[in-house]
Amino acid sequence: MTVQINRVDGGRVDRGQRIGFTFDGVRYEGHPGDTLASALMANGVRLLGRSFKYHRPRGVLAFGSEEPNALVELRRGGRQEPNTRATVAELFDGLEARSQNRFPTLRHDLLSVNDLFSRFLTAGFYYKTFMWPRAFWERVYEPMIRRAAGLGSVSLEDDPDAYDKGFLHCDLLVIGAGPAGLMAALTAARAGVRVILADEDFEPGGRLLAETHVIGDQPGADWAGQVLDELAALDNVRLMPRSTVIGAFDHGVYGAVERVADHLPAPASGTPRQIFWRIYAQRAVLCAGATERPIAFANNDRPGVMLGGAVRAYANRMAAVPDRRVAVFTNNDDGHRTAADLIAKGIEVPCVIDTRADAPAVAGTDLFAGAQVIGTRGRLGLRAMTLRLADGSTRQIDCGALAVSGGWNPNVQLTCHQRGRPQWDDAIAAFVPGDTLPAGLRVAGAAAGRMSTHGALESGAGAARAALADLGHATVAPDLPRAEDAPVRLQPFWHVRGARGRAWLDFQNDVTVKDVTLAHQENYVSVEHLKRYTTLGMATDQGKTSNLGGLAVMAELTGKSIPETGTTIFRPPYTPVSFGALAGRSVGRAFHPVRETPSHTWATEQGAVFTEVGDWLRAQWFARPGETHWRQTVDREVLQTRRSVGVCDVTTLGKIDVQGADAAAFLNRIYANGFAKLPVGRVRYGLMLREDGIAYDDGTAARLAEDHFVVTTTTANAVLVFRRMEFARQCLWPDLDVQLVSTTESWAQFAVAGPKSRALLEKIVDDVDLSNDAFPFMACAEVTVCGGCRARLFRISFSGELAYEIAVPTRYGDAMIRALMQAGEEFDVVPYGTEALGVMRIEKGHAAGNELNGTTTALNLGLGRMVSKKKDCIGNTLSERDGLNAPDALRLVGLKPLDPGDPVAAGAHLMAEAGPVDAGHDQGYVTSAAYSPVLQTPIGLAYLKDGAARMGEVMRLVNPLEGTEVRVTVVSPHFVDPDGGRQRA
Amino acid sequence: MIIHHPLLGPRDAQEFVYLGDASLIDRPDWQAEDAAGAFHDYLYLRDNPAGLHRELWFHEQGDRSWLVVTRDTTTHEITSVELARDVARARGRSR
Amino acid sequence: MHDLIPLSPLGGAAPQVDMFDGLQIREVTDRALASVAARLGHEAVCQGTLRALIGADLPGPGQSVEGSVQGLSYAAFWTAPETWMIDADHGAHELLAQDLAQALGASASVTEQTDGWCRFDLEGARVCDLLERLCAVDVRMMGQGGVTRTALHHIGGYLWCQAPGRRFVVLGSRSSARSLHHALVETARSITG
Amino acid sequence: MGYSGLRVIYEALTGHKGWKPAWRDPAPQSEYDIVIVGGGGHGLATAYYLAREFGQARIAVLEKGWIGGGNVGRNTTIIRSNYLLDGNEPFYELSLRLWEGLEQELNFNAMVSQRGILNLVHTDAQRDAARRRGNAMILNGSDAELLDQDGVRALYPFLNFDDARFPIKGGLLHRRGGTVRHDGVAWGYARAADRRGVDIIQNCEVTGFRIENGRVRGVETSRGYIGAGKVGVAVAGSSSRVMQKAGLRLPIESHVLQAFVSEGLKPLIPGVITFGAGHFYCSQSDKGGLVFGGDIDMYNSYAQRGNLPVIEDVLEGGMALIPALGRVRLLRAWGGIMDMSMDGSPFIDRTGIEGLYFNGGWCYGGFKATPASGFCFAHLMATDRPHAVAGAYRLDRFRSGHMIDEKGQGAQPNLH
Repeated sequence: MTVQINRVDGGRVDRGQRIGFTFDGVRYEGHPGDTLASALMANGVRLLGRSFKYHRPRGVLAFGSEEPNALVELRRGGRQEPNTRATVAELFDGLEARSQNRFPTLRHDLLSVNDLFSRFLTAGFYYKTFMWPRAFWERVYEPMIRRAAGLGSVSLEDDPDAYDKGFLHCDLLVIGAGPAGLMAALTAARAGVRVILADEDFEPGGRLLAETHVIGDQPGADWAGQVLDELAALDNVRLMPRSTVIGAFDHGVYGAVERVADHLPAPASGTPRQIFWRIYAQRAVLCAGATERPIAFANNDRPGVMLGGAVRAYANRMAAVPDRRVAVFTNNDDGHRTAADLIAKGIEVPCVIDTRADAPAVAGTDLFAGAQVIGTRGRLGLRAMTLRLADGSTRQIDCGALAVSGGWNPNVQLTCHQRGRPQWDDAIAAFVPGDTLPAGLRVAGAAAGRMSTHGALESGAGAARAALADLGHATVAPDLPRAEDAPVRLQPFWHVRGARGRAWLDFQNDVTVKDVTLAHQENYVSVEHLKRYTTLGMATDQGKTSNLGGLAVMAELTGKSIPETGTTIFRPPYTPVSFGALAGRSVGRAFHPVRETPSHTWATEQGAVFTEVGDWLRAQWFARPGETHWRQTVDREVLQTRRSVGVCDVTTLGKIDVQGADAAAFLNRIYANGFAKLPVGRVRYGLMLREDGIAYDDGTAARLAEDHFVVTTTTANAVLVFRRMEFARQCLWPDLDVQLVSTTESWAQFAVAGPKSRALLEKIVDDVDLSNDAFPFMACAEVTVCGGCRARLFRISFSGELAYEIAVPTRYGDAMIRALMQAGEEFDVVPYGTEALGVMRIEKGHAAGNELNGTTTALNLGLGRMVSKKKDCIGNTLSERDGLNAPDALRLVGLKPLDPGDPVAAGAHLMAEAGPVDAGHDQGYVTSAAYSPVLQTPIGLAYLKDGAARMGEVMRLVNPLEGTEVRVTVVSPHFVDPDGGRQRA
Repeated sequence: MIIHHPLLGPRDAQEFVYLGDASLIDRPDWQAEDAAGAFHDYLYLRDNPAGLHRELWFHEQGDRSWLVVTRDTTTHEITSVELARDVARARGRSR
Repeated sequence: MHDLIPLSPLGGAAPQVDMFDGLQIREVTDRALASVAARLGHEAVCQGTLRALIGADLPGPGQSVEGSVQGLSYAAFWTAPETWMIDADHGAHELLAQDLAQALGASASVTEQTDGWCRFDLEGARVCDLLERLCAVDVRMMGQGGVTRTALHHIGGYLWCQAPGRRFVVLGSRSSARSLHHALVETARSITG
Repeated sequence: MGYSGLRVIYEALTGHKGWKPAWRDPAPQSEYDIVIVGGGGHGLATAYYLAREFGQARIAVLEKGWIGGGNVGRNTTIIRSNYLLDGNEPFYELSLRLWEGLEQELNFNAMVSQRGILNLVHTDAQRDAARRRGNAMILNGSDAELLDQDGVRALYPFLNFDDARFPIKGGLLHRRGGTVRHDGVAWGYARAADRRGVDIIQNCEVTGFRIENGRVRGVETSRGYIGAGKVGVAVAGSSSRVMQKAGLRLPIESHVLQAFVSEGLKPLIPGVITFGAGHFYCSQSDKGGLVFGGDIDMYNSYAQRGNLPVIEDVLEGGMALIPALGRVRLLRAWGGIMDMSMDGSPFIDRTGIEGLYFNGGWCYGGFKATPASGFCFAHLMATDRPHAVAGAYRLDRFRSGHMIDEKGQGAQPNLH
């Protein structure tokens, strides 16, 4: 157990409680209110990581989510979490953290050798080498680079935690709970509108918690607490701490991640680790504050060199300091605050180095005005630095930490998410939000460039009032409490010139001033080229602390101003978001909803094997004891159906209720074949085309009454056909009287197929003559079954057998299948699944999804004559284009291998019996294949060029993918009962 | 995105399915002289403007209305939403 | 009377009930549903006939009404332009669609919808907490009788407010009943756990 | 000045003083033989091949912003030749062969990495389709292997095999597919073209075409009029906008496709994986970020940004496929504007205006096509005949009914 040597007085940590945690296996203690970064700091740990390229030692740079350096792995196993910023990781008892991107240890990292070769590893060096010999890239160079690159690692165990998603609505979303955000939320909340106040910190208050400012008569943090108490007591306010608004999307939609349980060892049972909220906000105010920027100087990347405002925040809020002796390097007055606050905490501040010649004095320490830091020392952490004073002389000063302030950049990220461009503000030497903000978004406080506490309060209240005025709500101007209103006094200063050594701009990605210089030399001058060539700003912090510095260096090199040189806009997310949160509960088996057929429970009892068909689960086959291969099962189901009778749940086929005086006229335009004259009580096969003349879907339409049809679609296209029919109804022929309702779910429908199907159904259907004369092929009727249950009966056949489909209200589907099986016992009835269904339809030569593949026409399908040329229907006109009617167009044929032992594989290609085998000689391909237990041979359906004229031709069926080539004969696609006698029996 | 449905008010665009240019309402006459050419232009050619675009959306997770939405393709701002059936009738479509 | 035994959408002989702290999720199987779409040019006749049949004026978009005729209670909610869903007791109205069609004649297209849907009644103080994790509807602002179609965890359905902030009906596609129920229960555990 | 390892060492030892601009920034001349509109991958490659293969001189590439700023710098860096149809596969196979020698040809390491692409199959119908495609690839001289579930598991043991809503049944592996450092392609072609005398003119927006008697004479630009013997337009994403200035209406819609990258991770995913039951595909960059994407946002857009539904849809797919990624973080999302064509296939063709050529309609597949697109467009512009492998990419193919529809979705661009 180490002592918290860098813990100071005051702060907001709860010294009354101790929390144990480990870093790289060493046990430390901290307090509630600590982050991992502050606790390690208090324990005197400065070295937390290694940089990406040179593996340079890295310590904490910043205080919040902008941290580029202190990335660690947390937890273990499925909860192992790479690249977590120690600065935002709340401490909890038992927290386990490890450093990353080092081997074997953080202190002794072998790849730190890269640093010795840094002069060879300049920006973009990899574009210039590793090209010879050619084969070495994938085999040697790239694996080496990949191993060295990357940061944290993933355990490859499944994440055990759940994630939720949710949807919130409000009049005003306030993003950030610093002084501006609190004031905005308070103003709006008092007006009675619905307010959401989201803050990424675990304790709202923003910089008020980090500063020693007074608001009114009380410390800023106390004022914040008082406001939060008032807000918490209001029903119209939702306070969301630990919630980062990560993106501003169209029309006032914001994404936010709430970290529900990241500060706990594990989420409570059933509760999520994080929630991804979609927030619908009428208006929003961005009060995201500002981020301090460093100054580039030689070896400015050592652990101990930190942002000044961060040092101050650690001292004031976390009661932790990076060292007992902290120097300050600044170009603005804010740096002086750091010195003053540290001195007040009893920390030794050896000096303030201010680049400004006219810098004001600081009480309690030496001021070097017009001076610069030109170098640092300390292998694994800062020990000393070298100054160049205004007169050019140098001086060395020992210190364990250096607080650097180069000024503050407003956090404009969200204002850029809809590609708004920030604009330059000379007064603070920074980019501020531009004119083209996301609609409904306003910006207040430091995010808008209002850097004083008074400015934050005033602009927060103002933004809220303006937003509410938009919405038509009157507000009362709040009494603004007194607060500091210091102007920003700053002399832009980006990097120290004329010193030896590399000066870092992007700490994580190891981009230095020299890299920018080289990019300029090689004409990678535009900002996007600069970023991409050097990787500046592409690290996990997205350039929050580095972009402007790089831009400033480039501006100097080009002789242009910074705004002339450009700006980069930011993209969502504001801070990185876990995949888990964005996926929510749509994971594992819950990835998609499951649709179950009405016979699902029964089929499960029968031991059915299920298969996914879209979102449906359908019984694929029903294995019996003793069957060792699925083929045995399927062959039995087919043979038994064709011999006696089989039953199959076909509920998944789409069913659309089409009613209205013009229902027939409507269907006549939807289908390629005619429907106007279909008699009541009859069913017709129908083929739908797309407007481009390609076959789209097929099914049947049953005319139950003059003004009432039931249309069936394929399972896959049920939703799409309905949508298209609604399009035709509403947009093409709005005055046809027709109404559409999807009734797929309402009816449980079963195919009853086979020579004994009539006999079976006669036992089920009440008082209806099912004889061939009374109820012929393609008849339909509304009937009752089992003593009065309403039902629909269709005499249609997909198998080619005498067959019916019977539909009952879905709740009776389970009972229906049981009744069918019981009634069928005497006929040796068999349930069959989708596999047998598929075999029988291939044997019969019926097209299905594999044939209706979106590129084939009625002609290809052999249904060319179905397309009526005497009426307007969708797809009719464009189906006549030459390219779709070539003399050698593909035609659907059947294939049989010469040797019944040879396989026919769907997806194999057809070649002439002799000649080359290549794409140039391709004659067609197999769409569907099966073993026909009736014919006792594999069979296939295929599209073959000019196939209708090639019956009897022997061809090679090649499948080089699996190394087979078999000889097949081209036959009719109707293998079984080609003249249809059975289905009409 | 949010679409202000003329009957149902603001709805998340995720409830809708997008089709394309509202000119798809203007299906040509199949018996016209150059029906083939007219259908080609109707089905395949697009203005594809960078700016205001009248386009068809279907409220699939809603009332199953087809809507004509006028939206700026450079900013995504929506300036008007109409029932497509009304638009179709106004453009002379009937039976 | 026929001898076919109905199953609930969740596959049970009886509807399922799940209890949580501040929330009850109850599967409902005793309601009959039928949609009524007025035919072109017959809108007034359709509405007038329906008014007499259910004892209430048909509601506008996003709304429902309740009515009663001869001691039998009905509800109707708007589903699409000139289209409504009629809700009635299943015991008394197993043939609701048939009866409506008979009464409405050529003035409307009636479609039986009873078994197209599974229904869960959600009740309790936490009901809005539950629903805001599942759908984009502003449930806290939904008023008495408000009805909206939406997607709950990728499953399409209707949300029907029967007591603001306290009692909602969810109608989901029947074949997805188990997935919908799973989502409701998992989320209920999440907010109450 | 050539790039090489020795050169890097020499420069390192001498202070990197010798590196020259990768390309010049010349002022536009008043006239060129050939003007290419669009300084993206395709335009720069076209200029390079015109100079290198077809002996053309006096070539300029006009770019409205900075080169490589469009889709070549916004894609997910995948290269592949795994197409089904005759109109496509030979073209993409040519492209893959050009990729295979690209770095040596350009003297620029664009990090062509043939890491293999695996398209997963989850149903029997998908396996049938994969077999048809795989055979078409092999018959066209490309490579393909059909894997069963064990084969997939051997490559990617961490995919969701045990608790999946749509179980993995196998996959089609295309070993020569892989990834390329996208920016490097633009810069490599730019540098190589520049070295052959091509003028690359940035911040030069074409505002109009000067057309006289049915023949193009030059282009109006934000930097003045530039005369040209021939003009080739390669501005995918903005094709309709630019060609409209020449009075053409195209079979194209512009849609936004989002792409994503995670925080950097130690090596995890060796190749490219495509989920067959959701919208998700993923590879890992040499820097360690998972680079992934899914479907387009579905609505016409020129805004170069998308919305949450697609972001969530993609991540749902990602988590369904790889449940171990729950605690990996999405770092950045961005959008590119796609020329979505009416059959999902591109155009490399003459226009009705003499001397004006058009290259576009690349949907979300333009990056992998870059070398062949440049090569074939250069061939067309130099010889006035389409290259043999690009003959199907005609603008009038919908009129004649010769669609090249890989997905079979018909004339709805957002479904391709």
